[in-house]
Amino acid sequence: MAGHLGPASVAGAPATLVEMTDIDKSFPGVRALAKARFDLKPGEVHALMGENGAGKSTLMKILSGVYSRDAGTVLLNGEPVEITSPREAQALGVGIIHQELALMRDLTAAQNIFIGREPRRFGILDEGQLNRDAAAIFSSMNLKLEPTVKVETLTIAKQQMVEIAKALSYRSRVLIMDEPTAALNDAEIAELFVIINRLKADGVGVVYISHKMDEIKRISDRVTVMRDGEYVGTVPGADTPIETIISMMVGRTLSNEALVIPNTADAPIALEVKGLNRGREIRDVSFSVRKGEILGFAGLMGAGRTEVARTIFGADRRESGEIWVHGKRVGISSPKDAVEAGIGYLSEDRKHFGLATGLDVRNNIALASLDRFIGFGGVLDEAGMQREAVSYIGQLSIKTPSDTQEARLLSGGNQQKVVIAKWLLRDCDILIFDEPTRGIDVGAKSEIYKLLNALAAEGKAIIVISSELPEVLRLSHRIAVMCEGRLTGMLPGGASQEDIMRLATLRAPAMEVRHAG
Amino acid sequence: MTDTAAPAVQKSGPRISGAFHRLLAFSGLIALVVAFSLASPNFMQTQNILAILQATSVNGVLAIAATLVIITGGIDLSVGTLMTFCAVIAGVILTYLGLPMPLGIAGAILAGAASGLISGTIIAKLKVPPFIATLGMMLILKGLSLVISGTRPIYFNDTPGFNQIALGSLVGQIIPAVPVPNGVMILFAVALIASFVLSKTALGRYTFALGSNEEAVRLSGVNVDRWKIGVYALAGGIVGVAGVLIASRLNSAQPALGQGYELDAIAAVVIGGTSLSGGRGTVLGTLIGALIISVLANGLRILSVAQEWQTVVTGCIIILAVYADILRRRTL
Amino acid sequence: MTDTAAPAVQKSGPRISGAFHRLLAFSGLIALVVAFSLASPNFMQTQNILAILQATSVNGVLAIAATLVIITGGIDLSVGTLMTFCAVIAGVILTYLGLPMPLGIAGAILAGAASGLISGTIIAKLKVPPFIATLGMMLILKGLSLVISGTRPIYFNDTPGFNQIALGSLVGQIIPAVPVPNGVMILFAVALIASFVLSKTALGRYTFALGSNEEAVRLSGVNVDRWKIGVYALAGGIVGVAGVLIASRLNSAQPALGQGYELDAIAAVVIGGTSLSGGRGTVLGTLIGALIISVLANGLRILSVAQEWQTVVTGCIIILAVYADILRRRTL
Amino acid sequence: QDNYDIALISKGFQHQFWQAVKAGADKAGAEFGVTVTFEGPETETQVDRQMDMLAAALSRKPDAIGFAALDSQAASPLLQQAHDAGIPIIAFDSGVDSDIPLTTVTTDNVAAASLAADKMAELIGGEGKVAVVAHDQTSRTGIDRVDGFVNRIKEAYPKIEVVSVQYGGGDQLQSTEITKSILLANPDLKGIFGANEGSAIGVVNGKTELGSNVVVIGFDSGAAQKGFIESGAMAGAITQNPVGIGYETVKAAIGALKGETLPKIIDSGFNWYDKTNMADPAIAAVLYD
Ligand SMILES: Nc1ncnc2c1ncn2[C@@H]1O[C@H](COP(=O)(O)OP(=O)(O)OP(=O)(O)O)[C@@H](O)[C@H]1O
Ligand SMILES: Nc1ncnc2c1ncn2[C@@H]1O[C@H](COP(=O)(O)OP(=O)(O)OP(=O)(O)O)[C@@H](O)[C@H]1O
Ligand SMILES: [Mg+2]
Ligand SMILES: [Mg+2]
Repeated sequence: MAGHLGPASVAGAPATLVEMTDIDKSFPGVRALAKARFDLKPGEVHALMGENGAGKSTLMKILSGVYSRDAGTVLLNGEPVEITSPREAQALGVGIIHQELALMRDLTAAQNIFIGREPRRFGILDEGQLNRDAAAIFSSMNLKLEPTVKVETLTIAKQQMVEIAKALSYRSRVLIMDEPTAALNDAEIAELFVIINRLKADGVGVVYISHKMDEIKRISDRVTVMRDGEYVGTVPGADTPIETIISMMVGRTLSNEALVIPNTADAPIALEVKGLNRGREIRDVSFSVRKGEILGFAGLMGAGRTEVARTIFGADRRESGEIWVHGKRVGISSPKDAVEAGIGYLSEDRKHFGLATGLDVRNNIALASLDRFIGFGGVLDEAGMQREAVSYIGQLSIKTPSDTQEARLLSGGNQQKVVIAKWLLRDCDILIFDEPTRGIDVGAKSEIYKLLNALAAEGKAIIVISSELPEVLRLSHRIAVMCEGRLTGMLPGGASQEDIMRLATLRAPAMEVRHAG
Repeated sequence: MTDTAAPAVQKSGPRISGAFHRLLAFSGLIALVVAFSLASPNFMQTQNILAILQATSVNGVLAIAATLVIITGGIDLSVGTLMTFCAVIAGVILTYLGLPMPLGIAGAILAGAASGLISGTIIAKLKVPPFIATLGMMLILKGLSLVISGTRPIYFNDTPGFNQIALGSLVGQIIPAVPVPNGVMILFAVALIASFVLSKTALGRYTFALGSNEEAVRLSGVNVDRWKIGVYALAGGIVGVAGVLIASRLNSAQPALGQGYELDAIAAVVIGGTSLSGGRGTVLGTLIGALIISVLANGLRILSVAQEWQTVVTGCIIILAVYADILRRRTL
Repeated sequence: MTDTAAPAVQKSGPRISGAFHRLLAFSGLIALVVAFSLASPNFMQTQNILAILQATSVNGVLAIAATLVIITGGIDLSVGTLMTFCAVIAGVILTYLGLPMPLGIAGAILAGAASGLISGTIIAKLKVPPFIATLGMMLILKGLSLVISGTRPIYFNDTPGFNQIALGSLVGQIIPAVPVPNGVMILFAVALIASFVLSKTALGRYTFALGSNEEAVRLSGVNVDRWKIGVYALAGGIVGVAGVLIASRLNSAQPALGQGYELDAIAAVVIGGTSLSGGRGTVLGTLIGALIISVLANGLRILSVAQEWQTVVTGCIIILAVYADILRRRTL
Repeated sequence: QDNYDIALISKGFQHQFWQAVKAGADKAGAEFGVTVTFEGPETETQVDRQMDMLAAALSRKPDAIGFAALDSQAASPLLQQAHDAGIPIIAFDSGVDSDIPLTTVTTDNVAAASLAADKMAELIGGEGKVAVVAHDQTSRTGIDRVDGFVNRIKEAYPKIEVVSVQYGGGDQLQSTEITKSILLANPDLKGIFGANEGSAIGVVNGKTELGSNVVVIGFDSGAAQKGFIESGAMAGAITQNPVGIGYETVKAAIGALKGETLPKIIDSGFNWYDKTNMADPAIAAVLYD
């Protein structure tokens, strides 16, 4: 089968693996691609860049048989091909890691990886072999994961690793990675890059989509930039300055002004958490955030940051601990209580916990604030909702044909912006943002940073959980570091990456780091 | 195939206006009506049309109630026996207690809402799946109807005018040429109200939101339980209206009737394009679905098709009607 | 995997062994049995236990078929009338055509599988929602059973031994003290096979995968349609077994029977802990669910509870049983 | 006097006819000081459910069983089991093709329906179109009444045509809709026979909703039918004697337990009733509300 790759196939490989030209694709109301172009050589990493909604995912879905194109040609090894289903794509040696995780939540990690290709003995599934094969892939990725764990119990990051493992297991000649690192932290990204380099050496062509600019420089051989569904240009990865790529993406140069971080040391405390406990995930976590302060949360995958946030927010039950808001103890047992106490929480998992995918953009933005729009007889003030939605669509430059577009039809990054808009509209005093810039393009990212900064300046207390250290460092007044459910340290905003990493891996059980504040 | 362009049949062709689109939703219904009109001269008679509408009224109202619940991603198996229960309550109030008619009507509707409130509470607070909660309620209500009525019909002979609720025709008094029975007007009124609630009110918005992603709604700080219970209670109240309608039509509360009606109601909802997984649906679609069911039953009877074949043909046409609707949406 | 280190271990608190956990799943059933045994000395008699098992056999087999379909995230409303259809086919083969018994049995099972194949194809290829496709099939099969049988029962008087399929007892011939009827053994055999298919074969894996995230399965390059059709066909074949069982038990194919049985089957599945949204479920749970339903019906009858109150109590206990199961899982 | 435990398994439960049978059985129970239980499946198609009820009744070890078989062949293994256990069986409503029941308390449904046909012919003047709305296509009573009516018309009244036989499951609403479509499809229809209580009421409802004046003949009684006959909406109806069936069944069971010999058949009879004879004490006694 063509999908299998060996040294021989590298030797006989043509100069280009993939060549896509003049690709058009429209959805109702949206022209997603207009004469888009892309090519891929064996043994290279070709980054595909563009703002949210530029058409990157759509282009790659066409290559992998998910969508059919309206016009244009696709050549594989110089041969014209019609890829009309994911299965055909696989048979032709094209594999893809989708931006939106596509896992079967009720199956185990191993079962997910080998779906459709289960090892069998006498027609019966060989579960032992399946788990051994999965374990082998995990260990080649240096990933600690039990093959028999159900995917739904995994965090987004680990789910992402399962997706990567699955894609690797196909041993494709063309591997498309659509934002594989959006949910990963630095250590895991480094691990992924080792794998990518190994694939390169084997002659695999890798398409790499990411909004993390530093990764592009580190890993890509060439960079193709798209804008509004059109091809902008292709430049070498290593020697093109980031600024050039960004200006190709956004059509202008972005000013990267430093954020002013005001002193909040004397501001009153907005949120105080005392002795929070929940199973093994949260052990005796105490901290506080002042009005006008941005508190960053750093830690490795599974450190328990999301758990802390969810527990404060009342989404999960806490075993013990107190939560104080503006100096008053509040009893939070559900998200409703939290929101009423003025706390908002943006989940890291927008698909399951953030977006009501069937509703339109307007209603998603209004979802947390609907009570504000209820008028006489329970009738909703549609005009008011529309006004707010349109204003946030502009403010966050959400790319959507209108505020009545179904949210699920937006590109990943734009969906994320919708969820952010929901919490901005709610206007909480205390905002917990879990991976707020996941999948968001550079331009919009700096807009969001500015926004968070402005919110802090208004006197809101903000917690930002992020797996991107530069983001934490750039935004935070102070940084809380977690490891294995414990708060291992509280650092000032100007701390170094090394300080954070040291605390993030501090596993000593008897750790009693005292933190002021 | 370099320049042979799009093999891919992805639609970006001419856009069809919203109004036309909405009209097309009726296509299955219209096709049926045309076919039956051609097949029998007796079909397209005012009286027969009124008979079809009248036959739709009870199932239509039940189906509207079911629509609300189904949009939240739930299901209500108890609509049929709850309807009977409400009719029995009306019977108890009017015949056994001899109270005035408005009280009987209000009692039936309140009983429906209260039962919906209980179902909703079991679902929202105890987290019992809707299928089980309403299956249990279906049995409980069925048994209670028999118990309360003493397993015998309660007649409304002492409440003159009670059967005018469904059978009289206010419209006919004004425009004698179209004596649309009140039952049908009540169906339309319920449909209008339900549509209004679904599209314009917070309850409606949460109905869709719950069906779309309940967890996301909860994490938006919404009191999910309260709204969910509200939807079930509203649906129960609407079922109460159906209870009054059927009691009025039969001039009696028949305690043994009702089971099996839930399937017709849910079928109307699904034929009308509402997804059982929740998050989308319309009252208009449900009305069309209920009409399709009645037109089919009426038309086949008018043609005197043997009953066993009626069943076969109904099965085929239900599948075809939904398939046609799927094709229509795909090509638009 | 080198380092077996802690993967996301979610649960805190004391872990309870798997075996104990599984035993607890029976708790609702056991509680019922204990309660009835205390309430009536006639309950815990061999003969009565056998009567309960016998009463479970047909619904149990139907529920197992329904389990497969429900795990894919679908639903099968046609199990009841398909069962009848299969029984009628057996009647035609054995009584009208006078062919030997094994052919009749094979014919019934094949008819079931063929019907499942058709439902599956309508669902997978035409994208008609399972509810509608199987509702249509339910009606079609109901009508066809009446047509084929000439609306009268077909007796198996010419096939001596046919009623031994369900009523005889091979076990009893070996161990006379426990004359477990063959019908019950067939239920267990079907349960074992279905369990095996679900846990050990590719078909089973895709059954869960489809219910978990069909789109993801499709994106993984699996021929989703083929497997889905396969699940429906297998379920249909199992329904065929139920058809043989009921025909044998009644020594006749009763063409009008069957509608309404789908609700009991689905109830058994859901009481057994299988989620209607798909992706999870067990055959063992379904068996327990089916047993809970039969034990309840039998026990209330043994206690001579008035029939209308039986219905009320059944409704309450179904809700409570499922609620207890939810509590148990929450506290584990 | 022993406190006997007698279990009646009927063909139905919720319909008024069966409730009247139950009332008769309860009356006998009270009169003779025995315990009577009464159960029946939801619909008259659920043969296997009736088997489960019979099996549970056997487990209860009653002194005697009254049984109205939905399908007597299907029931024979369980009847044999009861017989072997020495439990006397009394059949009621329709016969059981078996030697096991000591007696059968029954109405001759075919004869009753042909009486309805005769009355129909008389009322419509011996010619024209008629229709039947029945409850069930496969149950014994459904088949017997439809056959009894249709065959009698065919044999004796060549100028009358049965244009439509439809089934509404005994559900009043469904029977109403069916009647309306029959009337609309056959504007010249002269008469409709409603073959059980629910069907008959449905037929009258359908007729009144359309303002038709077709001749309606019903079956069984109940407050509604009695009212319709009084008001003239229904010309008349055939009544069985359900209260008597229940009463006689229990009485026969007690007789069997006491070792009395019983006749093979206890005919509970049927009567035509209309406005003119409803008040007769003999008729009024067999009507129920
Ligand atoms: N199924 C669809 N229906 C309608 N519009 C769609 C659909 N899929 C994508 N779009 C639209 O097509 C455009 C391109 O989307 P695409 O997902 O390719 O963007 P992207 O470059 O991957 O963005 P991001 O960086 O946010 O992931 C967007 O405007 C999006 O809203
Ligand atoms: N829904 C869940 N079910 C079971 N276990 C979970 C769930 N969510 C998180 N966990 C586990 O809880 C622990 C803490 O995870 P959490 O997501 O809070 O960490 P985090 O620091 O936010 O990490 P990440 O960077 O991956 O988001 C991990 O071991 C994780 O596997
Ligand atoms: Mg994308
Ligand atoms: Mg996290």
